[in-house]
Amino acid sequence: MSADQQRMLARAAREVIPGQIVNLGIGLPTQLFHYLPDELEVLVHSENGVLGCRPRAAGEVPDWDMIDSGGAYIATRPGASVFDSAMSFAMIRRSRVDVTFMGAFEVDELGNLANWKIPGKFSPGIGGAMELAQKVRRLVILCSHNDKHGNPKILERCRLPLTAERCVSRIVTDKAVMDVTPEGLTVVDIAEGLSVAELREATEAELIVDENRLGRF
Amino acid sequence: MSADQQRMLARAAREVIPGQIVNLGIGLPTQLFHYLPDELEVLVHSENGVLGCRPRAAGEVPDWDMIDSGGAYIATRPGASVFDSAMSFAMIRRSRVDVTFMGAFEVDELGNLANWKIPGKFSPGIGGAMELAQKVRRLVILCSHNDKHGNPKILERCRLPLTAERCVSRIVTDKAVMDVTPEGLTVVDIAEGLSVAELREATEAELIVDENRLGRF
Amino acid sequence: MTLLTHRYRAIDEAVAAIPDGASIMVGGFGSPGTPFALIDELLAQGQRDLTLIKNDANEPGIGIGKLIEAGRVRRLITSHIGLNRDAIAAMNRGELEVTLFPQGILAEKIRSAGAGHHGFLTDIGQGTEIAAGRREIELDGQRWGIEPALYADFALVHAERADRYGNLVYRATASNFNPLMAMAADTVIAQAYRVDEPGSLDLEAIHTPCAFISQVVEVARETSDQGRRAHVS
Amino acid sequence: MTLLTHRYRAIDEAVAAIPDGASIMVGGFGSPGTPFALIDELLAQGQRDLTLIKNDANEPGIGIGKLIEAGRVRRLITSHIGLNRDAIAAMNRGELEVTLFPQGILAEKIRSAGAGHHGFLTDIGQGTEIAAGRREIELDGQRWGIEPALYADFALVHAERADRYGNLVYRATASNFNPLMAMAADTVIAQAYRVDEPGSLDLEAIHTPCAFISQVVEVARETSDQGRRAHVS
Repeated sequence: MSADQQRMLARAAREVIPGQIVNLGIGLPTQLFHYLPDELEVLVHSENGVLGCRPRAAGEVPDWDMIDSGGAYIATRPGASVFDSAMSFAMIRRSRVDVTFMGAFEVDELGNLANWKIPGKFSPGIGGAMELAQKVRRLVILCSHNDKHGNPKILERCRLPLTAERCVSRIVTDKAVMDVTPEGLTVVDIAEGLSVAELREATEAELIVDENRLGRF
Repeated sequence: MSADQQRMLARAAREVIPGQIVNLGIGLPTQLFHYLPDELEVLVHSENGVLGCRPRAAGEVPDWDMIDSGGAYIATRPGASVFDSAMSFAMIRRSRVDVTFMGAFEVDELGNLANWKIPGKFSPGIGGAMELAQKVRRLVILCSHNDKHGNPKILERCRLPLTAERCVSRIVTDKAVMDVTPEGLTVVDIAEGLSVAELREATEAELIVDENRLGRF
Repeated sequence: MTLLTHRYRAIDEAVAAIPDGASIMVGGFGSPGTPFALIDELLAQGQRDLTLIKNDANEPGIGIGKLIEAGRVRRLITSHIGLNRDAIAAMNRGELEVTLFPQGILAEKIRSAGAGHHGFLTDIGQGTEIAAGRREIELDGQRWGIEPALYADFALVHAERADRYGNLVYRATASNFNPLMAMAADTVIAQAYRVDEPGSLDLEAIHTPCAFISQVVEVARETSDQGRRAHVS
Repeated sequence: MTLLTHRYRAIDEAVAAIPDGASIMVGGFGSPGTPFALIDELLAQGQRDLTLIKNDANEPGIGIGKLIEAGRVRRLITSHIGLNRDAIAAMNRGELEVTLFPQGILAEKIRSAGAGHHGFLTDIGQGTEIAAGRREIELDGQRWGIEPALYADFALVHAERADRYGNLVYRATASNFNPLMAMAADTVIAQAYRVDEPGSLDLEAIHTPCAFISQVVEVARETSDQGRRAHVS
């Protein structure tokens, strides 16, 4: 994992309040696992049917029946439960998950999210992302600020098929932490060593910045 | 219990095949319990959430958490399970109950059943009867042939609000066993000592009788 | 939702969150699974003008029978009240508005809300007075009744065991409507005979995961009306 | 339904009931809960032109991946096939018709059939291409999508333990779609690592009551693909 990613994860972990129920999407968000120590009393939900996941300890033998939704062999913490897929998505649709972290292809000023399909190139199915994005109490996006070609992922309007409309609360990237507000995307924190001008340059969406209130991470 | 009722119950018990799942309605049908010995491997379903009921043995201490849908304290046999009301009625609606026995206010030639409401006099709610009557694979009615005033309960057409349309397969009364067929009500068995003329006199519905094939019970 | 760390409460504090006029789902089929202690606390605190949703009306003098007798229930949504003559009398006097559904339909209306749906399509009751006036839709060449989901502000549920996050285990036929109501109501208060530390319950044996529970209280088995029924056979 | 006394069968006999062209629900989310032994038997027996309903396509070379590679699957109804490049390739070549639903919608379409309904009302996906063309209805001032129930001729499910009546207990995250499919299909074949006499399972710990099961077979843990996944992290 890169230093940027580690910095993003450490910042994202601060979004979690002890006692919450948290869902971690496939990819980078899954790694947040390692930033949530047992004493936080946080229960990690995975939509394949488990509440209270933790990463396997070093040397802990895998249990072939115990995976998370990304297919990794996991373990459980005290207070955990297992259940079927209907129960798992009932929790999601009833907004019993306090906060979900997800990756993104694109996010926009309105909080629209696209992270499941690139027409003609990538369409393996949406899995559980749509219901999580639409129904979670708080959706935090964890993604690189720009794609591998340097194109912005934080857009004025998403161009790819949406996962859900107006669903995102906060975006954590390697360059900034931004809130979706009625006024637009408001920058909360900016990466150490990055100027606001550089951030704007890397972003398609308009950014609202109050330099006096800007945090660093 | 009267001798007539005991004779009806013994006759009705012959409707059960070893290995079946059976539901027993409130009232007289519940007593069928005592006619289904353990070695039959029959599982009795009760819609409050148990499959595999048996009557409490003499002197067996009641378990306050274990009742049937009529409120009697019951026990369970090997192979029993307990579950919630949604699961219980899923079994019923998916026709996983092989045979149900129910009482009746009125039954008619078409197999229509009325057993839940007497407008202006009795309307405590339908409970689970409607779904059982509508969805069970085989519905056997167990009731007195005439009401306490001597009026027939086996009618040409039900006059009370229906529990379900065209749901009854067989009717067992103190006077006869009758099948609902496309041709009408066909008498299978007649009570010992009763003439066909007496049976017709006690019945509003037309009865099809083949004296050569008539059983006695 | 209440944080996991803040769910284990005193019974008076948990029930005090319920205002006058609330809609409340109450678990239980007859006595088993009825949250008698929570109901008694509600009786003591005095909330009124309540809408209750329960399979039945319990029996006279116990459970929600007490609330009905005390005139605290405006409306009851249920499947069968035949074992409570007082409830039937209150209904007949026009003091209690009673809405009746077939039992499995009532269960599924609650489950539908609990699953985050807004209703379901059914053929149950077609051709009977139960379906009279029910909205219908044609699909796949057949007419289906639309049964809307049934929501509530609160649910009071009873479990055998719990942990302080709110994981619940039910016993015998005391499950019935409890797990469905636990999913359906906005705020869910669970009582259990024993509330332990997280980790004390077997993973696979938990019936209601804690995600649905707002408050969990421990109640003494002895002070419950369980087993003190009028009707014993 | 099969009589309780006739449910415990040999695997070849149980699977032989499945004809060409059948629609078959298959339990499992990834490997856990996938009925590998039943799938291998189906592969060996040669049934073709199948419609499979499974959360995912397993991974290349295991589970339903084998059936897809062998050209035995005409259509797959699923939520995500991202871990099976062969299934994606077959889809892109037009050899495999793939119908995709959001995961929780797929689960509920199956559960709706299992509960004896014909569908449900949802707001999931409104405003996205997932809901394009979906029939809608207005209720309580809002538009709701109608998701019809999803039925199947057969279900193949995996359990940890069973009894010979077909009572099932699942383990860890091997539950997933299994209990839903067990309720939804007309004929349900369950495999379990251990099948005991009735009475051997705890009443309250049974996840799928035997009422839903047509056949139950015992399979050896060692011959299963469980734990022999390409993708281990």
